[in-house]
Amino acid sequence: MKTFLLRAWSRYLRLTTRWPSVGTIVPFLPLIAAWWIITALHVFPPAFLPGPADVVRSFGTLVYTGVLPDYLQDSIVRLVVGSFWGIMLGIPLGLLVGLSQRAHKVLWPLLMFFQAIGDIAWLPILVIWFGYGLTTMTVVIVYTVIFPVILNTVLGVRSIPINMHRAALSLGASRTRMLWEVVLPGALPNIMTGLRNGLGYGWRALIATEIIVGTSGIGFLMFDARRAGSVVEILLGMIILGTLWYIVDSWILAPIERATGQRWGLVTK
Amino acid sequence: MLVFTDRGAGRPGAFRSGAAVMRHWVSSSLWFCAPFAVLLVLWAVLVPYFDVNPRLFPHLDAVVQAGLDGIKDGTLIQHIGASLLRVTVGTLLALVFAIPLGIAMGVSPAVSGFLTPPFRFFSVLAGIAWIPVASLWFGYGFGAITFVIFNAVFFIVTYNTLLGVSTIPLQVRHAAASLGAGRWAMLTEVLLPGALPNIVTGIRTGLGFAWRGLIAAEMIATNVGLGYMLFVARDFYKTEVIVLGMIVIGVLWLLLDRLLLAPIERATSERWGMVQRA
Amino acid sequence: QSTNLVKVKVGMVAAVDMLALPIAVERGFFEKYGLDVTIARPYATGVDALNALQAGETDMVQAGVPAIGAILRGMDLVFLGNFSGNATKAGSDATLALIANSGTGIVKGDLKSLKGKKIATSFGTINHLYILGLLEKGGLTPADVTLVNTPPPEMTVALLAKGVDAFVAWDPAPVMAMKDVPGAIEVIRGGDVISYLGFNIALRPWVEKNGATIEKFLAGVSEADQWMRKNPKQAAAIGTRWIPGLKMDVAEAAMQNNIQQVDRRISAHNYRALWKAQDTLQRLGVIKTVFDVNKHIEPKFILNVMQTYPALFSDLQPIPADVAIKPGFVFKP
Amino acid sequence: MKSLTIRNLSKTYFDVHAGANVTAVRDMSLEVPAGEFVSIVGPSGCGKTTLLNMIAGFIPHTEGEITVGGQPVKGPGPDRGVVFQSWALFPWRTVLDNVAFGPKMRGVGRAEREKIAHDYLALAKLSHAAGRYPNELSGGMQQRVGVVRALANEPDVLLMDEPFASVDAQTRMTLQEELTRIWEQKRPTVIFITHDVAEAVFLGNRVVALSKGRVLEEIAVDLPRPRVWDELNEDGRFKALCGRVLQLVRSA
Amino acid sequence: MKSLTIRNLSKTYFDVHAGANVTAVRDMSLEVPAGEFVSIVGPSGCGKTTLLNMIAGFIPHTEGEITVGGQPVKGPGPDRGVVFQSWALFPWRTVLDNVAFGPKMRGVGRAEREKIAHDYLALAKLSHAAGRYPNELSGGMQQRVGVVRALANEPDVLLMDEPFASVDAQTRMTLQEELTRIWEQKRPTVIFITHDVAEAVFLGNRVVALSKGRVLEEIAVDLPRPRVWDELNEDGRFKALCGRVLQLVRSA
Ligand SMILES: Nc1ncnc2c1ncn2[C@@H]1O[C@H](COP(=O)(O)OP(=O)(O)OP(=O)(O)O)[C@@H](O)[C@H]1O
Ligand SMILES: Nc1ncnc2c1ncn2[C@@H]1O[C@H](COP(=O)(O)OP(=O)(O)OP(=O)(O)O)[C@@H](O)[C@H]1O
Ligand SMILES: [Mg+2]
Ligand SMILES: [Mg+2]
Repeated sequence: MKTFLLRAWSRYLRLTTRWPSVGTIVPFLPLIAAWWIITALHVFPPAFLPGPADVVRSFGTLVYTGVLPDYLQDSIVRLVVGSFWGIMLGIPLGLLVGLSQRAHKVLWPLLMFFQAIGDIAWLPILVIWFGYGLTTMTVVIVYTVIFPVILNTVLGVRSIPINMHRAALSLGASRTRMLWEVVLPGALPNIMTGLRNGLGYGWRALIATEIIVGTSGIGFLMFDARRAGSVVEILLGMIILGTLWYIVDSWILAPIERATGQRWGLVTK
Repeated sequence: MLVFTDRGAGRPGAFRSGAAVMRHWVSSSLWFCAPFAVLLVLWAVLVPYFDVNPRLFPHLDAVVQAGLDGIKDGTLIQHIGASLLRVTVGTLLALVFAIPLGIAMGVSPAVSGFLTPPFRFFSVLAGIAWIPVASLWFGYGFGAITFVIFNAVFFIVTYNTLLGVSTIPLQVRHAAASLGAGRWAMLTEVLLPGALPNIVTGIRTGLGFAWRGLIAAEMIATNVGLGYMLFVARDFYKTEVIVLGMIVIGVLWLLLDRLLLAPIERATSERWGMVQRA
Repeated sequence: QSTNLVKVKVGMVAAVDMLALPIAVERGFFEKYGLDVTIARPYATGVDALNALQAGETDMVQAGVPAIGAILRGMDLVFLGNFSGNATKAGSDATLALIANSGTGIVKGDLKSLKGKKIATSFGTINHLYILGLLEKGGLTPADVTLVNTPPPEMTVALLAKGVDAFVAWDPAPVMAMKDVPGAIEVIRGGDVISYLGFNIALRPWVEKNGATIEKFLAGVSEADQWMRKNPKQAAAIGTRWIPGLKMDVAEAAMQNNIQQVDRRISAHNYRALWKAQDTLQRLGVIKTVFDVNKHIEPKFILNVMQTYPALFSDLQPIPADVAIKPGFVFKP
Repeated sequence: MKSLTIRNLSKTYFDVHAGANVTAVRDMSLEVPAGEFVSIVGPSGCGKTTLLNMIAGFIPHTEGEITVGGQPVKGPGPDRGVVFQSWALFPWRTVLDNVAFGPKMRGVGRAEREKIAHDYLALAKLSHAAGRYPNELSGGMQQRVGVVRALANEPDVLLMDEPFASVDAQTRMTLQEELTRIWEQKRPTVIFITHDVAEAVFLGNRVVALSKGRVLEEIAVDLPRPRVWDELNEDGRFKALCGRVLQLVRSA
Repeated sequence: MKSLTIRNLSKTYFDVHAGANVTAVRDMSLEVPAGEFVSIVGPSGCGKTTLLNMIAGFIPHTEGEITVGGQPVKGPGPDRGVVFQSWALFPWRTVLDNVAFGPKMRGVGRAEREKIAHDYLALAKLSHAAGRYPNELSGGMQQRVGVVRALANEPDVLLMDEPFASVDAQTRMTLQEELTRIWEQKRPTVIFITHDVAEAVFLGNRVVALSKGRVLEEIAVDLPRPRVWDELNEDGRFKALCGRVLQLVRSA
């Protein structure tokens, strides 16, 4: 039995190296099966836990009526704008705090303080300030993206062996060039993890924000339906978000990681 | 402004005597508080000066008053107590699962190959979206709230642990193996300490998100907790209570970071020279 | 012709009792009175709708209890009509219900059996006022039960997962719980325990400048009200389009409850309802001060509409003389 | 003590990114009887560290066979102690705890393993640094910690990769003499990589010269033991052997 | 080219955690005229790397004074090139880019700086590895990259910390001869730390022996240049000097 399992496993591994997409899909199969069985057995009333078929059907209708594509587009635009600013502000701030003792002294307590106060706590005040538009959403997403990015960048900068700095300085690198030549690449593995965490949580924040300030978007869709008592759209929304994120992660973030940190031997595979 | 030199080196002459240690402690505490003092002063001066409507942003004294009231009638303490308990339980649960998983994924390509797709998929699904489903599984109330917090901490700590493990130089792991370290010793003696700087950063960000998750989760099935306090305050436009809640959360978290995480960091990864001193 | 229509932007919350607004838009009632109404967006809650009003994103919104807090915090709101409520009697709560789990010892129709139970309600909303009214009616005090806060969409799950013994909420949650939660008991529906609060609201400066527009608007929604009362099924169908996820059967049941208190008119009962709500909240300690209801209800526009277009209200019970009001009416508790 | 057999061993690094192959060890065979001390010399990049890593079980070989004590190598184990070219100390443990790590893994009690560690640290003249962390040590000190960490575990096979490269001449001689002394006592099988020709001859029973991943030549060292620098420095045979090895390395 | 003056220099490391002081350099004075080649020897842990770090401007000194070209040292600069004991290559740059880093910082155009880098790599026999990343090199190869990276920048002062410790005997000799050749051409001021006594004498105009953070003695090396191993190996004066230095190190 054990050897059989082992053989099956090694067969599976070989299969996934040949066709990586198999490795992407197979792990989900048990999950979907479990979901399907639970709903088929009516462990919970169907109104509370719809099955895969219901979700697919609602996907069909929402696509057909054009609601889903529109909402998806809105959500993605918000996310892109928010993430862009989150990264553009987060990485430089992280570098600053990681490099400068003085900036660390002043900013670190503030960072710690404000990172605990979540986006949701800010929302009531933000909507009064900025209204119910893109600004509020952007602020919330930036606010969410920025902390993981900053904290991980700081850690990355501080983990660069000191002799790297020294080598570059004594080879004539100016302080500004150090940033590009030493600090950024050296901190990159950590920055990537910060990005991954930050963008992931930005995605989450978008949902929370759309519930309250949205007129459209996946989060709005999910919770509007929820107010009317439907769970199908929630599940559908989760699946769409998860899939989108999967694509972003494995088509953008993971290749960058492979081409940098792993290539340079900074992280082991 | 950028300081590169002498970061690993000691500072001669510091902390020679008890008095010096005291002085250092006082000065670092002052430095720590200074940014907040500036914010408070700005707040106390600017809000009345521009005559900001309390619905937009409350006056400092109103917030102080709300805090005093809450302390006097005991409700604030109750809210804090309830929230702290939930955050603690949710976070601990998350750590218990996240750190081993992160290590397993960092060590074994097979595990990470199989788990990475679902892991990536689920990592972006917000806690509140889970509430309807989670409450079916874990029970409405404490179960669902704990799950939301767990969900907020779990992924971030796992990713950071994973990174921490994979940045341990291979040779160090080899050294331990050839000195006879078994699986367990490898875990406790090499992987955990080696990944520690990253784990701490993971916990630091994760806990931040735990508080956020809490606020969202305490909208359901409860009549106590800071999230609940914010929620009710919002319905009655009590901005001073909202801001009070934010400040309480921030301060709690600062205390936690300064009294727990920062000392851990100082005693470990900084002490070991794995990261440069801040 | 559309060029001389007056443009107005109105906000609503996606809920069954707000539907007169989209119905008036869809069926063209506003054009009839010379208005071009855009519905800004369905907001998540009344608080958000009021925030949007403050931020200038809309000219008018429909909201209920949250407006009390907003006025106390210095928003100068004026109430112009009722989207849900009743001008002819003191109580109107047909859209609210108390639903309990079986096996909790709670008995249908017996409010006393609530003693010691855990009941979910949405704090700071009409649900909250309703359960307080029910407790009083049953001879209980709030201390006799455990009230926990839960947003209406979560009510049914809370009940199913046995996180609470019972909940009070507005439709469609009670309708759905009866349908989806096995063994759920409708302990009480409505019962005229409290008066519903649901107002057409605008900011005072806007009200002062746009009297004519307000009357056109009220006429339009009143016609929609009447249409809804007459065609509940069709109204429910429109509802399923405006409220995503709303199922037809649920919508129809909710609409049946809803039309029992679709009455745009204002009488002394509505003044009392607002006053009473404040009084309850103050006794509860949720608010510290109260405002004068006379300052914030402006009946003259709806009174004009009632006079100009009596046919719009002909299917409703007439307002009893002792509570009927004229312009300049002053409410005394 | 265990013997070591290497048969037709090859190792090709495949660079996924560049898509290029680098063959570090090709078709190498070597027989080391139990308890022998073999010095390995060869130009930089000829595959010495790669060979050592394969014996230690850190990296898989591409072709061929390695057995230690008759058992094929499957992975790292405490029977084969390793001294790393890049030291590889645990930054999170003090010097003492680094050295006591091996005994700890064997389950030796605290008091005893600290005694062992202290003894070995004294041998490397590092007693004063026992409580420090590796990042507070000089390069040579770190290297010596790496050496005694491996010694303290008393493995059957000792694999040492340029263990004295960063140690000063005087300390180096002491360490070399200590190493021969320990070797004579415990008789582990030793693979000792060095660039110092005199060191290779002084320590080894045999000197193996590598070149481009292959064994170029093996030279038996039949000098009597115990070997002491003061005597050997004047010894003609020693000099002759050194000259031959140097010749070999130069031609490699 | 710049002269180097060290006056009453001290360095004490303070260990915040242990609360202990370690004095690595104490009251040291040294005068190096522009263009001189000074070898520094001394037992492990005697403060050589610390001294070098202070000259490079990496760490502040506790007391005393260092001037380079008459200017007090304030921080690191491209006038002082450094070869690190631990190599300190940039893992994120290829070998070629590592070597081309200095010229790039000086603003040399791509084509030219790659030419420079290729020339220096050829000198270190590393042309074949130009496109690889440091983690794909053997230890000795990495060390050689570190050396030519410093050389390629043609600094006024060269600070080298055991630069040939991991390089095999043959390559080492070549590199030593190359270094003397370059030094004779460009005449930088060189501080060369080594544990190899013969190397110290072969390369230096002067050998400075350190002990416990102090200068123990200085020995002038008056051998004629250009120096070539094949000649010096037989040279009596060379051997005598080596003997004297070895004596010194042993007594330190
Ligand atoms: N960061 C540090 N913190 C505390 N002590 C240190 C630190 N760096 C070096 N030391 C101590 O200073 C002394 C001198 O170290 P240094 O690195 O200068 O020696 P070295 O002469 O270069 O030795 P080696 O030949 O072994 O490289 C040593 O005792 C060492 O332990
Ligand atoms: N991880 C790797 N990826 C690709 N090539 C590698 C890797 N490690 C080593 N090599 C190559 O394999 C060859 C042998 O390297 P190895 O480290 O075994 O040499 P070595 O004999 O130990 O040299 P040195 O004396 O310089 O330490 C070299 O050409 C090196 O570039
Ligand atoms: Mg090697
Ligand atoms: Mg040194």
